[in-house]
This record gives sequence, structure tokens and C-alpha cells, in this order.
Amino acid sequence: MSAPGALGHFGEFGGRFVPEALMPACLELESAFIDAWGDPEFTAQYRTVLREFAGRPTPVTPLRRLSAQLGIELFAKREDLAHTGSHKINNVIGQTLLTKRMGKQRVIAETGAGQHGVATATACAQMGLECTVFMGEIDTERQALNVFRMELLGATVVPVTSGSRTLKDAVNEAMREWVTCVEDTHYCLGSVMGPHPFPWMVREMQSIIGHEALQQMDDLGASIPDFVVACVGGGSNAAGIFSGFANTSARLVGVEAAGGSAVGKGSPGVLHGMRSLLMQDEFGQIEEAYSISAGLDYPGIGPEHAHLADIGRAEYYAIGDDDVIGALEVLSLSEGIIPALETAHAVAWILKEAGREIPLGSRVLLNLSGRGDKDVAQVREILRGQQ
Amino acid sequence: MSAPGALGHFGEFGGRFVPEALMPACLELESAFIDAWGDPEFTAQYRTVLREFAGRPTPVTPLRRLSAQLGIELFAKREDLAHTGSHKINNVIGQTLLTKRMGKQRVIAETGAGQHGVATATACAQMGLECTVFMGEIDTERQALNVFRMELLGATVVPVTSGSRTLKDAVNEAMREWVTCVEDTHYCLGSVMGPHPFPWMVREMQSIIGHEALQQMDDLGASIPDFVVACVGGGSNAAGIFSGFANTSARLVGVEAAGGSAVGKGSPGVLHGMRSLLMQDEFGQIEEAYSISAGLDYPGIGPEHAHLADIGRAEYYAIGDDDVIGALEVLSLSEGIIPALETAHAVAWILKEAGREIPLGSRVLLNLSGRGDKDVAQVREILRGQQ
Amino acid sequence: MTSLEKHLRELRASGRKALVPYFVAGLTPDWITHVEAAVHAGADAVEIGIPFSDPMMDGVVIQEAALRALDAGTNLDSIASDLTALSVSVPLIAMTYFNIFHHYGVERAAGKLATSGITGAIVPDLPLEEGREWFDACARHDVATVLLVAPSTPPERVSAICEACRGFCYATARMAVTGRSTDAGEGAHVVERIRAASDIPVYIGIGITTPAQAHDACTTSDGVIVGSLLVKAILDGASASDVEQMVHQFRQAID
Amino acid sequence: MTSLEKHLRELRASGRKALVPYFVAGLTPDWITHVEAAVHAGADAVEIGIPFSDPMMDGVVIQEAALRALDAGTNLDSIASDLTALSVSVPLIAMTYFNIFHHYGVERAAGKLATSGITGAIVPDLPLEEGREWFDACARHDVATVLLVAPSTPPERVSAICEACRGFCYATARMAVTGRSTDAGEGAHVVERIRAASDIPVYIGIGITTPAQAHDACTTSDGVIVGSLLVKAILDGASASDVEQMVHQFRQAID
Ligand SMILES: Cc1ncc(COP(=O)(O)O)c(C=O)c1O
Ligand SMILES: Cc1ncc(COP(=O)(O)O)c(C=O)c1O
Repeated sequence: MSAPGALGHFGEFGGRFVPEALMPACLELESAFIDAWGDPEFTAQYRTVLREFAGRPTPVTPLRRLSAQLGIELFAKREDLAHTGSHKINNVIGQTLLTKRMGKQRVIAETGAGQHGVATATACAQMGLECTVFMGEIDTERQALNVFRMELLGATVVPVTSGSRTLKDAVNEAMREWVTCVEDTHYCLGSVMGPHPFPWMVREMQSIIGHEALQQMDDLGASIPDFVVACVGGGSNAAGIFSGFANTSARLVGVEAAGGSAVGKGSPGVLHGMRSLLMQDEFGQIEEAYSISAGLDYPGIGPEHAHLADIGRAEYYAIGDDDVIGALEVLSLSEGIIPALETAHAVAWILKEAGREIPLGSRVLLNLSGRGDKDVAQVREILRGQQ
Repeated sequence: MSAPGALGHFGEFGGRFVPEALMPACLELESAFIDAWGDPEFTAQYRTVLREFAGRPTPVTPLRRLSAQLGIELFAKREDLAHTGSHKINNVIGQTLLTKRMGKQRVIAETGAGQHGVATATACAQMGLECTVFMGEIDTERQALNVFRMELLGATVVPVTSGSRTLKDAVNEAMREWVTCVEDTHYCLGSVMGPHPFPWMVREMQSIIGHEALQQMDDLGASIPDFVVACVGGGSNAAGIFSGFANTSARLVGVEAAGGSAVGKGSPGVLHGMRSLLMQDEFGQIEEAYSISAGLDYPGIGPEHAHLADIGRAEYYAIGDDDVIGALEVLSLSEGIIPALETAHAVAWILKEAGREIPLGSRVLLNLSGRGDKDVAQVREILRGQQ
Repeated sequence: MTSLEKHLRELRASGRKALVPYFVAGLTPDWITHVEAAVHAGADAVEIGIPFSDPMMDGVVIQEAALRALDAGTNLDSIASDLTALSVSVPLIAMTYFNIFHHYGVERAAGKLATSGITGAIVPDLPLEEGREWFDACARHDVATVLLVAPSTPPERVSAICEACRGFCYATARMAVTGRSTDAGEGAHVVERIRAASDIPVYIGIGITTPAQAHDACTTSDGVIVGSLLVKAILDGASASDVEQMVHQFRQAID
Repeated sequence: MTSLEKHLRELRASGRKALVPYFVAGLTPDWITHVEAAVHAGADAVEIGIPFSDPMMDGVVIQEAALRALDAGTNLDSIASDLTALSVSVPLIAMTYFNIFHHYGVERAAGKLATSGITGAIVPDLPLEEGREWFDACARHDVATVLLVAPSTPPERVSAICEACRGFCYATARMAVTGRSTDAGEGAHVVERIRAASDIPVYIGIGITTPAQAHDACTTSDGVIVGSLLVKAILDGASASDVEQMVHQFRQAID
């Protein structure tokens, strides 16, 4: 996957649809990123923090029992083992290091379930940056423990009371805040979305997933997989692992939540600084996403994914809530890994398609984007309700 | 730290105080362990599973901001990043592999807070073993989410209604169960306690922590620390990290919970198959431990620690509940790592003693035995109560 | 030159400062009467806010108004049909986010504005670099593309913006979203930069909530935009005559 | 040879099967009367359970009884003092976990047993390998160290155990802790192995809860130990005469 050029376009998607007040900050960020990413000292520091602090490389685990059950050869890239429990930390460490390099002292971020918020608060604590996290009021209630976690890490959590009071509105609010403090504050976006350079920058900062995995598959004697499968909210974990395999023969599969399926149900539109696929009504009003997993509860998708779907390099499928809990149970039981509900969407797709879309005997690499600890209380309630 | 010989004695501690019915199983286990641990194929498999599945090696993180605050050079060995969130997985993977090697199909375990239970259920799921976990009834209520987690992983959780209905009684009950099924069942003890060969075997299976850390400190240019500090419940994480440094000049420090301080308040006694230091009343009745952290809620300590205390090779200190929450907050805020309450005891000791027992400028290695995610709800309640 | 710009240049030439109140279309069933009242009280042009679900540049007041209007079923077509009932002599300028036009189709949207009697459009999330298609469509329909300049905009960018800007140039007084502000803002400074690049009329907006602020703004600018204050009053139940009175106060202050 | 073993060998020689009921010392204030009732009903020896907080080899019944006795303040000294009130003609055998004696001091504990009229001791968590000190102390005080053999004990170990065993050898009928069992158990098999190694009297215990089971056990063994059944009855409020009746039934079954 290549750089999107000065305007940040991926085919007909991407760009930089921001108020003029933010334009200088986006331009500054773009050049700071280009400069830093080309500076071996910076990338070495980024990799050092990821190794020493965040626990990279994460392993690739052969899922032997599930493979035998499904008749495929299944591997998992274990982002659940990264510090704070998901891939989100990779991006956040890159962006906080960049924040310091730009001489800014403060970071703001949006969060849905709280994973990106916790990751951001974590990196800020580690680097001594001030941190404010915007979170929809409904999400602060649903995810009260993550709010507390962020506070323990020294972050200020601001409940967003506008609109649907969930992730989409948290992004709006973070943008509004950013306008007032671009001078000394970096907006640490949590996925491959938003205005250029974010989709590109976040993908680059997540590409370590794919690069590690490519090498690790080789070390396992498994070489190039036939399928690389990841769940897609904004699309950062998918973009990260796809990066390693875009130039291979692997089929790249993104799995959206049916209730937040921007590729499946969306159409081109402009939101949060980007042109991409969005779920919207007939008048262009953005629809609220709904998913059992807060991390996929977003009505859009990163612009590069819209482009990959457009040109057919990646395929996107949707999984409904009903299949998700079962997939979480199967992975837990068969392999001793309780995945995040987000990740469970990708698992569900594999379970469903093994022997169908995925021919028997195929080699499949799952991006295990996060651990399910944050979700077990919710899963317990759901399973109880089913009894 | 060396092998304890055929009777499993560490100085005047250790041994094998079990009912005759269990003696053959202990002997079988001892010889199976000796055989396996001497078999390069087995140890290679053990290391492979730890690497591919559990995410080893865990990094050593320089805690730069806290170091600056304290005037010491502080490092943390990151067992919080191991799969399931603590060092417990190391031991459990070793023992479940051994279970398969012995041709047994089932594993039983005791658990307090649930960490060892979750780790055991995890390894059993991964290897396809049947798993039953004994847990004090009070703990099953306090840690309902961990019960659910074990069930998701396919384990049967048996609430123990005898005695104080906490960890100590769960051990009793697991032993009682083991008597009835030694033929096909392995008892996977969770710490360096119990009858020989457990204290030795578990230490060996945790020694990977210390061996990795020794090398990693060297890689960081930090070489031998002046202090190696770990919290002590049964003592497995401490034994694991001490293993790497016992032959160096490092001072080895174990930190107990004041309410479960077997070295500080205990005297020699026999419980759960071992002779060690125990908290007991004037008639030799075992006292209930009480600690804010369920994982340190044990009235005894592993026999090798009793011996190390006896010969002065390691020092043991106690930290009261009051200092623990503050220490958890400091580490979270300064370094972006929310530790387990157990681990926070070790942190608290360092915070308290920097510039006193720990001379300024000292190099200190903390064993960060586990992550605090399991504890945040409890910490939140406590902090709310304080307001 | 677009009709709007011609009109506004003439207005400036006449020595009169422009007062541009902002209303959220569809906020109340009688929103058209608010527009009429404002014109009656001396508004020189009116901004018609087309509600969008995710108004990134707006503060709480306009957000709430937008959601209320949307809940009432407001959309581009309903607004166009409401506007057929409006007969005022001043220009109307649409203000919304780009997705509304993008989704409607830019050519079709520009045409719709024009046939609805709207002669200008402000799209705060559509920057110069992405606007070409929209600017061209608007040009074809004589809809002036009003662009914004922020306190953070560097001089080179100000020139480029002014070149593409039609009607008037919107000087944002502060680094903030719409809503109440108490400080003086940086409007004068922004106006100065725009003047250095172009002779297009320049109006100050964002955070003008008192007649005194409006007065101050007009010492450098050619006019002011007053939004959240009026929208808040309407959210709180203000009648057309309340609106008339408020606009009147601003009129007096800047004359 | 210890006095206990001499006595039990004589008992066997007389052709009488030994009936050994088990009581938890201090379970009720009048526990001594239960012991007396059992002897009255034909017990040949009595096991005196010294309660321990963590009775690893015991099922729920004896666990509960132990905790109740502990709550009532029972300890080695209080038991010794209670026993001064007991005058029975049969041997008393202490049964407890090693920590009780370890903490008391093994020499002192063995002495205390002896002066309390106890001539044997069963310590199920003290194996051969760790018992030397205790065995020696007991030997000095003529306290017989009764050891257990389990169904899982391999033949070599049986020989070693029998060599250190005094008084009688305790054949555990099943791989289980104390408490109710319904199957026949492996007692006969264990007895056979012990007989092959030694001519010490052999009693079967663990899970003997019906007179019929006791009868069956005595077809191979020299006696039986009956514990949880009696303790359960006492927990449920059985009087001394209830106990007497229960023991009497066992007596009849094995005679
Ligand atoms: C574990 C996990 N996976 C996936 C996602 C979705 O984000 P993205 O699509 O950017 O990877 C999230 C978001 O919170 C997450 O927590
Ligand atoms: C994180 C953590 N640290 C320490 C302990 C204490 O056990 P040990 O002393 O065996 O390391 C536990 C036990 O549950 C634990 O979960």
C-alpha cells in the first residue's frame, strides 16, 4: 500500500475536508510526519518504545485445534498481547512520539468503547503528556471502568452530550476542541480515518503488524497465507496487517459489523474530514451505527479501505451480532484465547466461510486485534439473557 | 537456586507432607518432571508454546519517569504482558505439557482471585485437556467475572464451601479431589508451594522470568541490578525472577501483604504438603490471611522462600493495604502501566524505601507480575469510599 | 462576478455595514417568519443553515437546533419548498456541511439553491483543495462560494482562498466553533490579512453575540454575521417579533 | 513393641474383630460421654480426632465438626484436661494433622499424648519420609505411630510403611477422603498387600458407613474404623445413647 500523495487521496477517497482553522494543523502534521517517518532516529525510537514498553513483536500463534476442526490452516497475529490489550497502542505510541517532536505538550483523542482512549492515556502517561479524551456520554456510562482506567492514567475524560452521544459525536467534539487549541495540542485520532495525513499516518504506524506477521509466517514455515482476515471499524488493525500482504497473492478480507457496515450498506460521502463510504440516509444525514461491539460502532470506514474495496484488492463482508458471541465462545474453548468482540467478527467470518468462501486446506491469517477482557461482563449478560 | 534433592528439602523447609494416597502421584510427578525437564525436546516445546502462544519473552521496560522522581534507576520485567495478564501462564503451560506427557487427560487447580484458574483453563483449552478449578465460594462471588472467564474457556468451576471459603480452602479441596482421581488427573498447583516436587517444579517453570531478565538487563546496558523486588503470595513470581539473580550480587526482596505475611508474622509449620513459614495461632491452627489483593491472601509462603529468608539470601518485607492503592496510582500515572494489586505491593515497597533501604542511585528491577485490569473495579470502589 | 458579490460590493460602496443573521432552516414551523422579521429589522443578507447530523464547526446551540430541525423532517427539498413562501429583498446564503451537497449531487445541489433564490453558499468543511467541483457547479448557477479565513491561516493561503472566494470572505474571529464568546477575538487581524490579499467584502463571524462586539467588528470589517445568539433565542421560544427586536439592536449598533 | 500393638495383637489372637469408632474431641461439651457410650457398646479402641483448621484428608462432615470444635476453643491442652474425666478400659488413639504436633513440639506433644492416656497416633499427612523425628518421639513415650496404606501404595512402599508402623496398620478402603461411600471399596486388596509385608494387625477405614460394609471389611481385615457416620449423627444432635446404639449395630455386624 503506497503513500496517498499531497492531497491524501486514495483513488477517489480520502482528502482533507476540514475547516480552514484546522488546515494549517493538518499541513503541519503532514510535514512533521513525513519528516519523522523518514528519520531513522525517529523510527528507531518508535520501534524501541514498542519493544520495551508495548511488548512487540507480538507472536503469530498457530491455532491448531481450530484448524483441525475447520479443515484449514489457521494462524493468529496476537495483537491482544500488546500493552493495553489491542493494536491501538501501536498508533498511539507513534503519534505521541510525534507530538513531542512537534513540541506540543497536550494530546486529545476520541474514544468509543475506550480502547483507544486507554491506549492514548497510557502513552501520554508514559511520555509525560497532558491528555484529554472525548467520549460519548452513553459510552462513558456503558464503559465506566474504562473511564476510570483513563483517569487512573491521568487523563481527563470529557463526556460528549451532543448528537447520538457515541463515538461519531466524540470525533466531532474532539475536532471542535482541536480548533481551539491546535497551537499546543495534537489530536491523536484512533483509526485510519479523518483528514489527511491521518488515514495514511495511522496505517503506517499500524503496518508493523503486517510486516512482523509476514516474517513470522515465514519463520513458522507457513509463508504467504491464502487469506488475511481482520475486523474493520475505522479499519486500522486491518490496514496494519494488510500492509504486510498487499503485495502478495493473499486475499485481503475485512469484516465489518452488519450494523456498522460502511462498505456493505454505505455510499460515498464526506465526514470527519474524509471522503469515504458512509452509512447515510437519502438526504446525506449520517446514520448511527449499531453493533454489539463498541469498537465497530462507526458509520464510516477509512478511505483507503473504500479504495481497496473499489479496486477489488480487498473484500469486505459483514457479520451480524448473532454470530459474534458464538465465535467468541469457539475461539475461547478451542484455543484458550478470549477475543475482543470486535475481533470475534473476523473469527465469525472464518467459522462461517471455512469450506465455502475459504476452500478447505487454505492457509488463513487472522488478525487477533484485541483481547476480550473488556467484553466479558457484556457477554455474560447476553448469554444469561439467552437462557 | 538449586534442586532440592529427592525429599524436596530447602534447608529445613519443604518436603512432602501428603496423605499416603497421594504419595505415588507426587513421586510419579517428580520423576516425570525430572525426565521432562532434562529432555531437550520437552523444554524446546515448552519454550515454543511460551513464545508462540503466551507472548514470551516479555520485555524489560525502563521506568524513566518514576526513576527520575525517585532518584533511582528503575526497570520493570513485564509479566503483565504475558497471555492472561500475569506470570501464572508460564507455570501452567509447563504443567499442562507435562500432564499430556504423563498421559493424563484432566487437570484440576485451585484459585484465589482467579488468575491461576484462568491461566489453567486457558492452557487446558489450548491443549484440549479437561479442567476443573476449585475456588472458595466467597471468591467466586467476589470474582464472578473470572468465574465466567474460566467457564468460557471450558473449565468447570467448583465453589468451595468449607472452612473460610477462600484460597486456603480451595487448596484443601483440590487436594481432596486429587486423592480420588490421581490416576488420570494432574493437580496443577499455582505457586511454589505444596508438596515436593511442586515448589521446585513451579520455580523452574517460572525461572524463565529471571533468565530472560538477566539477559535483557544486560542488553539494556544495565547489567546486574542492586535490588530485585517482587511481591510474594505463594512466591512463584518472586522465585521466577530471583532464579536469574540468585548467583549475582543483587539483593533479593520479596514483598508480602501485611495481612498475609508468612515471613513477618509466621512460624514454621506444616500445611498443604509442605513445611514452611505459616501464619498460625498458638495451637497451630492456620490463620486466615487478609489482603486487599486476593492473590496475596495466603497464610503461607513457598518453602524455598522460607529457606532464603532463613539463610539471609533474600529479604522479606510487608506492605499494608493502605500503601497499595497509592502505589498503583503512582505507577499508572507515571509510567502508563496499571499493575495488579499484588504487584502494587512491590511497587509500594520501592516507593517507600527509595532513598532509605534503597540508596539513591541504586539500580532496581521490579517484577511486574501482572496487570491491574482485574482490579480496577475494586480500586474504583475503594477510592470512591475514601472520598 | 456573481450577483451576490456585485450586490454586496454595492452595499459596501453605499457606506452601509452589512448585518447577516443566521437561522437554522426548519427549526420551527414558522422559521420563515424569523427570516422576514430579521430583514424587517435591517438585515442585509440572511444565512440559511441547512441542518446536518454532524456539524463539526458548530457549538452546542447550533448542534441542538440542527438536530431539532432534522427531527422535524427538514431537508434540502423541504427547505426549497418553504422558501417559496418567502419574499424578501435581501440575498440568501446557504450554510451547511459538504456531505449534504455531495450526497445530493453537486451540480444538482447548486441548481437547487439557485432555483430556491439562494445566491451564495458557505461550506466550512470544504477547503480550497477539495472544492473545485463544487466551485465550478456554483459558478454555473451564479451561486457565490463564500470561503472562510481563520486566525491560523497563513498569508499565502489567504491569497489562494481569496482568489476562489465569491460574494464575501468570511473572517472567523476566533479559533473556536460557533457559540458564545466574551473576548474581542482576532477578527480585526484576520480582516487585515484578507484586505492585503483582496478587495472582496469581508464579514466577521463566529462568536459575535453582543451589539457592542458587532460594532467593534465593523470598525474593520464590512459586516458581521450573528448566529448562535439568535438560534439560542429561537430554541428558547423567541417569537418573530423578539427576533426583530434583537436584530434591530445589532442594526443600531453597527450603523 | 508398643503397648497398643501388644494389646491389639492380643485382641486379634482372641479372635475378636476390632471396632474403632472415631470422635472429634470437643465437638460437644459432653463429647467424653460419646466416647464412653461407644466403649459401652463394644468399641475396642477409640480414635480421638484433634481438630485442625485445614483437615486435608477429611470430607465435609469431619471438616464441619473440626471447625465447630475449634470455635468452642478446643486444643491439645483442653482435650488432655477433658480426658482426665474419662475412664475407659480400651486404648485411645489420637488422630490429627501434623501441624498440631509440630507446632506443639514433637517431643512435648508425644509426652502430652502419653500423659493423657493416649497410646497411639494417626497423622495422615505425615509420610514415612518426613516422620522420623515424630516416630522417635512417640517411641520414647510408648505412643504407637499408626500409618496408612492406600490403594495406590505400591508394594515396595507397603513394606517400608509396615516397618515403621506401630499398633495397627490403617488400610484406606478407597481413594477418597473421609465420608460417605456406597461402593465396596478396595479395602480387601489393600489388606492383602499389607499382609504380604507384615503380620501387624490391619484395620480398614475411610467410607465405612454401614454395618454391612463393616462386616464385609472384617472378612479380610482385623477390624474397622467408623468415623463420619458417628460424627454426622453427633453434628445432628445425637445423644450418648444414640451413639451407643449405632456402635452396637456395628458390633453386632462384625461379631
Ligand atoms: C480490539 C479492537 N479491534 C478492532 C477495533 C476497530 O478499530 P479498527 O478498525 O481501527 O482496527 C477496535 C476499536 O476499538 C478494537 O478495540
Ligand atoms: C499478578 C499476580 N502477582 C502475584 C501473585 C501472587 O502469586 P505468587 O506469589 O505465586 O507469584 C498473583 C496470584 O494470583 C498474581 O495474580
